[in-house]
Amino acid sequence: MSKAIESKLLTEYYDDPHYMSFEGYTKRKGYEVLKKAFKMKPEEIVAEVKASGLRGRGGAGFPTGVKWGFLPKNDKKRFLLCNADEGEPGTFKDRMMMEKAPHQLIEGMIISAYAVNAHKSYIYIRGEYTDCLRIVKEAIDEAYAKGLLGKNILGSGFDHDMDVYSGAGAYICGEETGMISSLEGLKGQPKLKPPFPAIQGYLKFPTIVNNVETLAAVIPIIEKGADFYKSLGTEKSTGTKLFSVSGDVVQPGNYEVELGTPLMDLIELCGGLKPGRSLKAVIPGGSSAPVLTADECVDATMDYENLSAKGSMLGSGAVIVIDDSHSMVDLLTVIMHFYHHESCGQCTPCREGTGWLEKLVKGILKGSGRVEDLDLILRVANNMKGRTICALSDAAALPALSFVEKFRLEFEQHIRTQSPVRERETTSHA
Amino acid sequence: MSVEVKRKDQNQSWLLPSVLSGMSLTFGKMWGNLFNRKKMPTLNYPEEKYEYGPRFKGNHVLTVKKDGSLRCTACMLCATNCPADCITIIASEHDNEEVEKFPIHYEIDILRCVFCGFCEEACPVDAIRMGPEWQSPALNGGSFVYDIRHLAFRSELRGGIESRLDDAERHKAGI
Amino acid sequence: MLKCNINGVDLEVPEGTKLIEAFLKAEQKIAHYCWHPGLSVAGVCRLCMCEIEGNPRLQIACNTEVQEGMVASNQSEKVKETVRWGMDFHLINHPLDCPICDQAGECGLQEQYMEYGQYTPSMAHAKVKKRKVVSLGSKVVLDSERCILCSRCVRFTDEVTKTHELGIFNRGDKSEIGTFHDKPLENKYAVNTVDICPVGALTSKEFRFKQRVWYLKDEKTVCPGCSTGCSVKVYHNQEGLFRVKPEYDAEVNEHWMCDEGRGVFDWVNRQNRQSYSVNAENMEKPSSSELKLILTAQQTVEEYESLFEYLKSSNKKVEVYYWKNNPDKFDDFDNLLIRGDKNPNTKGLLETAVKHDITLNPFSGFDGFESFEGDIWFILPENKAVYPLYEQYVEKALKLENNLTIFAVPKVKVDKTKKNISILPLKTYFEKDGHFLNFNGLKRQLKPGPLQVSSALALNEWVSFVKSDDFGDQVDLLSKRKSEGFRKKNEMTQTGGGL
Amino acid sequence: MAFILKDEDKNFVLEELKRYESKYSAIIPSLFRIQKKEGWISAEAVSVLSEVMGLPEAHINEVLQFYTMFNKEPVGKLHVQVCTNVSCAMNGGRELAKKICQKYQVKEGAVSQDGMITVTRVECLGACDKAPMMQVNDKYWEDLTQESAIQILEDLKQKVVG
Repeated sequence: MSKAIESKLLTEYYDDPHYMSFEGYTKRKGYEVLKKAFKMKPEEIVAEVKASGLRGRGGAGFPTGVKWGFLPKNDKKRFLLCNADEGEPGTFKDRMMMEKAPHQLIEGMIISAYAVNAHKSYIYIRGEYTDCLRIVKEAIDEAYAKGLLGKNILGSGFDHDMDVYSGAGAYICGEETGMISSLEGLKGQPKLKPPFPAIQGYLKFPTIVNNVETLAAVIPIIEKGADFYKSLGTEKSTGTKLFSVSGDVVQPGNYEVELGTPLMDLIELCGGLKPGRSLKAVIPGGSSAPVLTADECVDATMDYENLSAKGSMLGSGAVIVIDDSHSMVDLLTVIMHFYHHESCGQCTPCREGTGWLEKLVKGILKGSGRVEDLDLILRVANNMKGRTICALSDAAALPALSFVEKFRLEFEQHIRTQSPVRERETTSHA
Repeated sequence: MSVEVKRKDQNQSWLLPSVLSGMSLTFGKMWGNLFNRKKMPTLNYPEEKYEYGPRFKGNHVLTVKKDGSLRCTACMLCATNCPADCITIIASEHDNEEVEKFPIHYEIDILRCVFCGFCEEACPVDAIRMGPEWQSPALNGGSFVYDIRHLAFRSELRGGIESRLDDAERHKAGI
Repeated sequence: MLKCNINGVDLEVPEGTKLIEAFLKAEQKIAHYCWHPGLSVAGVCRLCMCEIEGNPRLQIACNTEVQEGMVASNQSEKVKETVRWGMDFHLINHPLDCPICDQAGECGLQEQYMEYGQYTPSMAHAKVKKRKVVSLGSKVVLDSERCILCSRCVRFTDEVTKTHELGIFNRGDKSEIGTFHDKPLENKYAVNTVDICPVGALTSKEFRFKQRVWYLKDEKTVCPGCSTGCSVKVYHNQEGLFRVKPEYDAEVNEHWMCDEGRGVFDWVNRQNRQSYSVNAENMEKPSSSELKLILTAQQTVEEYESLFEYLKSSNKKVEVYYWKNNPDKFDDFDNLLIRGDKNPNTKGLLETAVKHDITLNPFSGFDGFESFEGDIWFILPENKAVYPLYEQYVEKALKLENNLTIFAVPKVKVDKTKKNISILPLKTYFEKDGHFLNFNGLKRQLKPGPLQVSSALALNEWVSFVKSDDFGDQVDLLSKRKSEGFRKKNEMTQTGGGL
Repeated sequence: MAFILKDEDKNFVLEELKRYESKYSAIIPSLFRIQKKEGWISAEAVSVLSEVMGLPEAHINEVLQFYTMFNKEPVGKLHVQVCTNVSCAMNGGRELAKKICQKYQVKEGAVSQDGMITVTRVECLGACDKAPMMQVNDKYWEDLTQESAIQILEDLKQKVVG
C-alpha cells in the first residue's frame, strides 16, 4: 500500500500566516488568475469548469459546470451565493478556508460570478463562525478598497458587489434552497423543487449556489487548465478535495488529497488510529453518510463512485473515524438527536420521523428497547427516505439504516444486556 | 305425508294418579317452603329485592372521576348510537383545558330506552354503564326523564358496578 | 390543452394544471392535506404521492405540472405503502381525542385514515405535548396537538387577507401554529381558517360544541349578507340553523366568505322570527285607494316582480319608497368580498323597478307621512342588523294611525289592541324560491330549504293571497298549519350508518 | 420592563433594510444586534422591531423561533455552548457539559444563580478536529479537558467580574 501524500492545490500556502491578508495573498500570486479570467470569455470559463469535471464539494457532488449551464441564457439579473453554512457534523474545512484564505474565496467567487454573469453575490456564513464572518467581511472591504470589487473591476468592465450574510443556527440552511429562504429573511425552510434555484432562486431570480471549496477550486482550474485538474483524482472524480478527519485518529484535521485516495491511506496520513485500538467503523462523508464497517474500509477509496458503490457517499468530506471503544448505539443516538433537533418541521415524514427515530434509538440505549424496535427503525427510516422536499430526511434515515443493518448484532447485544426481561418476553412471543 | 296416531293405552285413561302426583308435588313444595323459608325461591317484593349479577344491564349510571366530576366528555356517541333516541346531551366548554368539553345537560328518557346497551358500548371513555338497578317507577311522566343528578354520583350502588373510576388507578391496573 | 392519462383515465386539461387537479378532475382518489385550490402550493404533507412514467422517484402531485402525454398513477403498491406511512407520520403525535374534537365527522384525518390508514399502529412512545385550547382571537380556538402543520391557515392569512397574523413557530416536531402574543387573529375573514383546517386544530368559537356535525344537513344557498352574494352552504337540522360555510363559486367568492356572513343563519331560527300573523283580516277589508310602500333590497326578484305587477294592476295611487342601509357607506368595498351595500338584491330591485316603470323614492323616515291618509305597506328587511335605523323606524311606524301592513321576518312587538296594524310573517332567503342579482348582475338561485316558521310566506305568495278573493280563509288555514315536529332524529341509525 | 430601541440600533436596522434586496433579509441582522445589546430577545423587542421595520410580528417571531442562536430567554453573562455532536461526543463532550453544569450548579439552559453562566448543549460547531470544544459567547475554546474548561471559565468569570 503506497503511503498517501497531500496534494496541496488549494491549501498550498495555508501555513503562511500572512496569506489571509491582501498583501500576503497577492504575494502568493493572488488575484493573478482573476486577471487571466477576465481575458477569457465567460462561456469559456464555464466550458473550462465543465471540462475539468469539478463536482460540488458541499455534499451532493453535482457537476459545477453543468449547474452553471442551467442558468437561463439571457442578461437578466442573477445571483451567485456562496454556501458557507457548514453544518454537517464532522466538517470543518470551509471554516479553515475562510479563516486562512478569505481572498482565495473572494477571487474564486469573482471568477465564478464573471462566468455566470452575476453582478451580486452573497457569502452565507453560519452564525456560529463569528471569526469567519469578521475575517471575510474585512477581506471584502479590502477587496473593495483595492478595486477588486465594485464597478469595472480591474478595467474589465465587469461590475460585481459582494456581501456577507450571517446565518443564525440552523443546519437546514446548508441546503441550498433552505439557505436561499434564510437569505430572503424567512425561516430557513427548503423550497419546493421544481423550480430549481438556477431558474428561480433568491427572490425568484436565477441563482447559483456553490460551496466555499467549489468556488475556490475554480482558481486552479482557470490557472492551470482543465486538463491539469483532470489529471488529478480519478476519471469521474477529478481534482483534489479537503477531507476533515476527526474522531479516533492521532492527528485530526483537514487534509487535502487527490480524490480516489484509499481511505486507509488517509487515516494513515492522520497518524493512524490511537495506539492499541482497532478500527470499528468510518463515517466517510459527514454524519448523514451511511457508515462503513472496518471490512468495507479496507478497499474503500475516497471518491464519489467508489463510496456510492459501497452504499455510502462522499458528502462533504467529513471522515469520522470510530474505533472499538465506542458503542454504535450511543453514536446513533447522538446522530438521531441531531437530526431531530435540526428538522425544519416542514414535511411531515421528516418532522415526525426524526423524532420517532430518536425515541426508538434512545429507548434502546436506555434499556427499554426491544428487538422488534430494530425492524421498526428500518421501516420508519425506509419510509422517510426520499419522501420530503429536501434531503434532510434522507440524511436522518441513511445513518439509521446503515447503523442498524451493519451493526445489528451490537444493537441486539445491547438490548439483551440492557433489558433482559423484555427480551425474554419477546422471544417467548416468537 | 302420513301421520302416525298413537293409541292411548290402558293406564293413561286413569286420571287420578296423575292428579295425585301433581298435588303431592304442590303440597310437598308448600310444606317445604313453609318450614324451610331459606330455600324459598321467590322474594317478598318490594320489601326484599333481588340482586342481579354484575353483568346485569339495568338502568344507566354515569361514572365519575375521583374528583367527583363526570367522566362524560359529551362526545354524543351514545346519543348517536342510541336506537331509541332517548339520550339528550348539551355540551359546553370546560374551564380546564385538559377536559375541554363536558355535558351541562345529560338526559335519558328511560321510558324510551330499550336497554340494548349500545350507549355503553359506544362510550369511548367508559362514562356510561348499565347498572344493577332495574325498577323505574315514578309518579309522573317527567320523572321518567333521568338527568345528571339521577344518573351520576351513585356510589351506593351495589352489584359489581363501579361508578367512580380513576384513570391513574386504571392505568396502573393495566386497563 | 394537454393530454394526459391519470390512473388509466384519459383526459385533457388546460396548460398549467397541477397534477393533483388532474387527479381530482379524473375523479381519482388522492390523499392530500396541505394542498388547497385557493392557496399556493406548500408540498409539505407529502401524501399526494404518485408515480409518473419515466420518473423513478415518487412525485407529489400538487407540485407537478401536467405535461403533454404525462402518464401518472397512484395505484401501485409502492405508492399505497408510501401514503399509508405518510398517514402514520401524521398520526404519531396526533392525540386521539376525536370524541371531544369538534371536527370529528368532517375531519380530514378520519376520512383519509379510512382509505389510507395503517390500522396497526407501531408508535409506542409518548406523544409530543403541545398547547391545547389556545384562544387565537375572538373567533378561533387552536389546539396545537391536533395540528398537522399543513400551513393552510398561515398561507391564508399571508396570501388572501394579507394580514399575516399566523405563523409556524419553532421547528421540527415542536413546531406550532400561533399568533404573536399581542396580535391575535382578528380579521374579517378569520373563520375561513377553520374551514380550511383539515383537522380539528382550528375550531370556531361560535360553533364549538353546539352540534356534532353528523346531526347536520347542508343546503346550498346564497349569502344575503351583502351585495357580493357569496355562494354558501347552510348547515341545519330540525332544531334550526347552526352555521354557514362558503361554497366554491369561481365567479363570486371562490373559496372564501367573510365572518359577518357567517352570522346570517341566526335570524332564520324560529326564536328570532315573527312566527304568526296579526290582524291579517285587515288585508281583506276594502282599503284606501292610496298606498305608500316602503321596501328594501332584501327580497328576491320574483317577489319584486309579483309585487310590482300587483301595484300596477291595482289601480291605486302608489308611491314606492326605497330604504337603503347606511347610504354614505353604500359603495364601500374592501377589495376582497365585503361590500357596504348590505342587501343581496339591490341590482335586482333596481332592474325590476325599471322594467315595471316604478319610481323608487328614497326613504328617510316617516316625516312626510303625517298628512297621508291612505294605506302603508312596510316590508321590513330580514337582516335587520345592517340597518342602523331599523328600531327607530319600526317604532315610528307602529305609532302611525294609517292602515299599516308590516311584512316582517324579525319579531315585531305590537300592541294587539291597535287594530290598524297588521303583521304578516315573511319567509327568509333560506326558505323561499327565487333568485338574487348580485352587485354585478350575476344571477344566483335560492333553493327552498325546510320551513322554520310554518305560517311564513314569501312576499309573492302574500301578494297572490291579497289578490285572491278568499284571503281570510287562506290565512286561517295557514295559521292552523302546524309547525313541523322537531324531535332530534338520529340520522346515523336512520340511514344505516355511512360515516 | 419595556424594551426601547436606541437610536443607534434603530439606524442600524434602517441601514440593514436598505442593504439587502428584500426587507425581510434585515430581520436576522437586526435580531443579532438586539441580542448583542440585550443578551436575549424579548417579545417586546419583536413588537418594536416589527414597528420599525414595517414587517408583521408573526413573521419576525417565526424567524426568531426558528434559529437556535437567538436566545428567547435571558442567558448568563457567559453563555457556554458545549458541542455534543458525534466527534465531540466521542471525545467526551457530553461529560464536559455535565461537569460544567455540576460545577456551577446550573441546569442545562437555565441561568446560574449569580447570573453568570448558562450552559447549553449545541450541535456541531465545526471544530471536530479539536474535540471536545465549547463556545463561550462568541469565542471558540478547543481541545478541552474537563479541568482546562473549568479553568477557562473561571478566568473568564474573573474577567467579567473585574
